[in-house]
Amino acid sequence: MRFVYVDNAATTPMSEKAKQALFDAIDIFGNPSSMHSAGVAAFRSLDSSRQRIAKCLGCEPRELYFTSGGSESDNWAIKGAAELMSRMGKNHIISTKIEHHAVLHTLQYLEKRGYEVTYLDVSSDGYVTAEQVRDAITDKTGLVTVMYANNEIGTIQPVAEIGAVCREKGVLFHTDAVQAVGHLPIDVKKENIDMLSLAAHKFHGPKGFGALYIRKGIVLPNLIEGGAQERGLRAGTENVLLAASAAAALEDALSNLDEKNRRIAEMRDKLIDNILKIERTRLNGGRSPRLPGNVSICFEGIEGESLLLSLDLKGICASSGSACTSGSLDPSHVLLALGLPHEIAHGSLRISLSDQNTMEDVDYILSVLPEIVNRLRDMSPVWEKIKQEEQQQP
Amino acid sequence: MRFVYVDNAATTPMSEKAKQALFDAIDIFGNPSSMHSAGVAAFRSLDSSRQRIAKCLGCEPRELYFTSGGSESDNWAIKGAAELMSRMGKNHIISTKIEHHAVLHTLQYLEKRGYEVTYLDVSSDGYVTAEQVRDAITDKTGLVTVMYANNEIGTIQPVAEIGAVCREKGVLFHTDAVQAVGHLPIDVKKENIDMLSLAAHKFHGPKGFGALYIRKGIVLPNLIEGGAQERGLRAGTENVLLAASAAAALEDALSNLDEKNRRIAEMRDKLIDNILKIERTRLNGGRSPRLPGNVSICFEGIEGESLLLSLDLKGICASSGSACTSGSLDPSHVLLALGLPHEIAHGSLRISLSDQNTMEDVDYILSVLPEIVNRLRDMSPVWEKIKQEEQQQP
Amino acid sequence: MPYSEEVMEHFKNPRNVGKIEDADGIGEVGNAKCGDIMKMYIKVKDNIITDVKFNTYGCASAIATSSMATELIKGKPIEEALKLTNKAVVEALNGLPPVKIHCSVLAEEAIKAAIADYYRRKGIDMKLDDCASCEIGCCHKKSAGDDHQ
Amino acid sequence: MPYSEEVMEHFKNPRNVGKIEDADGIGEVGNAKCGDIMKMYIKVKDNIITDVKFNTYGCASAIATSSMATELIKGKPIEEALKLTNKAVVEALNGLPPVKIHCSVLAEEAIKAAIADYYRRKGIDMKLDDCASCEIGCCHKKSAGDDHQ
Ligand SMILES: Cc1ncc(COP(=O)(O)O)c(C=O)c1O
Ligand SMILES: Cc1ncc(COP(=O)(O)O)c(C=O)c1O
Repeated sequence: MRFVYVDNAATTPMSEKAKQALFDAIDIFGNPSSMHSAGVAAFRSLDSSRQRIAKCLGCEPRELYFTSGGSESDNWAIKGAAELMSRMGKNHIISTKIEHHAVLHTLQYLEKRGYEVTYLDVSSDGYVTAEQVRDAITDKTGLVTVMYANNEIGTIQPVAEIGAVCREKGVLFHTDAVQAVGHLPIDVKKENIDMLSLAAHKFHGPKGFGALYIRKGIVLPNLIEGGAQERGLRAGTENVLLAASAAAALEDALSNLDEKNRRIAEMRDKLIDNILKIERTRLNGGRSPRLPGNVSICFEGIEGESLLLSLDLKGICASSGSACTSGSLDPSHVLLALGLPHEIAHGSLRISLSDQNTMEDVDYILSVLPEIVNRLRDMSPVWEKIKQEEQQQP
Repeated sequence: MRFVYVDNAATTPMSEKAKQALFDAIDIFGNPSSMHSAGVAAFRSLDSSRQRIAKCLGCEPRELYFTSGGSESDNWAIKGAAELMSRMGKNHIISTKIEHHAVLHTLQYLEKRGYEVTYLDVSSDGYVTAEQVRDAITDKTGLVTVMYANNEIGTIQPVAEIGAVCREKGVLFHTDAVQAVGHLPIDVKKENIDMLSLAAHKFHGPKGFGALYIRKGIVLPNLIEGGAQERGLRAGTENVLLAASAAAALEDALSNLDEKNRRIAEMRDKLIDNILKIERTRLNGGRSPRLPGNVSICFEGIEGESLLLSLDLKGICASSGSACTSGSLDPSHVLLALGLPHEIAHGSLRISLSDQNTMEDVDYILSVLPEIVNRLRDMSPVWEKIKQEEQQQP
Repeated sequence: MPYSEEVMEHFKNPRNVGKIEDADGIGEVGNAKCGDIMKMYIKVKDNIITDVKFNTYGCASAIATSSMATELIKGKPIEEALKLTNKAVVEALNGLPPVKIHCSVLAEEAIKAAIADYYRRKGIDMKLDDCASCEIGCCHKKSAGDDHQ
Repeated sequence: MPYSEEVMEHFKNPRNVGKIEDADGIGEVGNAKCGDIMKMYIKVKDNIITDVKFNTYGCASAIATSSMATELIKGKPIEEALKLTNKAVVEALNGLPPVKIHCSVLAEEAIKAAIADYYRRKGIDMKLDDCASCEIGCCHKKSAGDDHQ
């Protein structure tokens, strides 16, 4: 059976470059804080990884702090900024209704501790505007955190404009760019970003490695206290091995990015156009600006999990909403934020493509999807009702 | 030139088993939270790693939470317990003066937030007693955190007894076992441990991976909020790859442990006995119970860093105090806690052996160390003074 | 926690899918808002459930539990069918992830609802347990399910 | 941050190690408690430092800065030696980690102390800068050093 992995928004297979870098670094085992030759070798490796990743983001190496992934970066940025804010007598944070749980749950944590959070609505196609941010800023606002691109519906937010508003108003601006780094050209300086979270496993790097860019001059309090690693801001013996792999992955992801993205978007558009031919389906999130690899569609009358497991039986790995929320039975908060009714939000399917996919994968998906949808609809009492209602209103 | 790595307390080279496990798992790339086959494969790998590590500690797999390392585990355990305590109106924590910075700096963070911390003194050979803990417990005490074995001087604390006191008094007991796991037989249940921190890179596993054991029934608040990973207590896509490597490393470290430790202790004792023949040297920390691989010695009249760099020039990687504290010029707080004067604490050398070392390594060290010590003492005005004073008092 | 092989088998090849046009009893439980609806059709003769079919909108475990529950009552006397617990369905499926236990409750409820309908049509009023599926079936977090196992 | 090659070279093969038995000036700065003591011996003829030796207790950079500092003043007129700054020593060594900058200050101080001793022996009183090494040399955290670069 054909194996088609199209759940790249959940995580990606490591690229050959990322694997090779890992193999090459496997014997660089010293502790970068040690003064002896083994330590110095590890320090140099780590330092070079930092330089390479920093270059990909347009920041200085010393503005880049390595973490264990996107969630840690988000927690650190937001909890740290909250502490900085409160020292200045500010307690208001602005975010959106479609953030990842790593951001949303951190904000809820802060709400329990007296912070006030404005969750901006998104338009029915999944966008916020810089004007909304401007209007929400008060003299109590200390932080704006808006994701770069959404993990479920692929919409890309106007980060540079939001950054400009924040800079003008003197408010810190953090962006969860976990879905964007390695997929879109990013320049933290040009885009007025104060803090940016990334995770290597979303761009064909290893899981368990991420970074937080913190603009020079912002002294973020630690999330993890201890040794003097990462300029004293993030304790813990550094992950030299995964840093090397992540650096290679990011450079590789960004090479020929335009060309790759054109190819990926072509696959995406073919999927969207053809899936929408199935009756009672709708695309979640606007068509543009949209991550080149994201297809998110709701199918009326069926439930997403049985759809994705049916696809899995055909060798196709996709997703229904975000993998990380699998602990919950709620339909995705992102789809609800678009204004979709619960019963429709339950029927969502996310296909997320990467450079490793081909047009054959797309054709294969399109060849099996309609019969799966039919089978599930045939046994669905909800679909039965929809059809009955259709017949009643001619 | 011979290369001798004897800085295993700072970090260890990965074992062949740990590397092999990593290579074997490199293509298990799914997100363990995903429902499709790639996700299930990742889930199973992660689950099996958890079972294997849990077995090594004597706990249930669901009591084991994966983290990014020892520092995160320590921060999480202590900050989390502090929050639990404060809900019960308690604000007093007991620890020791010789903890790692990951514990000490976390405690200082809490002190700034109104918690009270008692730092128990250690004896001149580096031990605390369960009686000291008992005497320090008040009705405000909610947490005791005492390290299992010290990273600088290798002393092993009476953890089981301290655990028994805490259990009797209804106080949470955390132990930073980063230096002990993989080196000593540990059974968290028999030793009355409520929470235990470990880091894979200290037992020939990968850097950037650790765990926190949390006894069933303790609902520790998150340090990292977000997705429902790790039973909802630690967000972030799981580090499937390093978990597999860490599990293999730990099993390997514990196989034939007694025999290995006998061999390592033999090397240690030969080093200690012979180094102490050099005039004006002293062993830091008691001889027993002591980590089998730890040699910590102060040399009067010379400074530790120049000693370790001189050794490095001979291909020997050792340490002066803890690598993690290299951001500071203070002599080690651990050595000061033993009652050593500053000028002597500055002259410390730590040699930490592992199973990968041989008696030839030991002999090589012993063959080059005396001349290095002599050379440094010859150019040391402090040594000059010591010698002058010696001559004045016949 | 992934599904057991039994769940996947009943999801792949669900037994008794469909409708019974001349059913003696029909039960529908669940709520599209919550992501699960189960509709059960039964045919009864001499107090024996001679045929049973289902239609389900929901996740894989909703489909698998529907399938397994219909298998467990087919050919059984009504009294026995009424005794079917969600626990028995879960066991027959070799376990369900905690977050999915509510599906088994829904299956139990659907059977009871179909039987109640059968009785109602015969003029007998039967009280359903008040462990109503919608209370536990909807929009719950992980731990909630645990209670039912 | 590891040491530069220059630092390692001067640590490996320090120049001018030793004592001058009939020195014209001896300066000792630092504090064993802080982990660094530097002792400098100078020989002066016609206002020129004809010979200089040092003894140092301290880390690799303390030894390397002592070595470099002695090299930089050897054969120079006293006035020029007095102008030697810690910065010049750091530059000659191609940089020092921030946490080690204090060593270069110590080296500057040691030279000044030796020259002051030389003047004192000649009956001339010379004021040392008040950037006293012990204030910045001891028990400092990383950032403190930065200020001196
Ligand atoms: C006793 C002890 N605790 C905690 C740590 C911190 O572990 P990590 O560097 O993996 O975060 C270390 C080692 O660095 C240690 O030796
Ligand atoms: C937008 C976004 N933010 C944060 C995260 C969390 O990243 P990680 O799982 O690496 O902690 C993810 C992915 O899971 C994500 O898609």
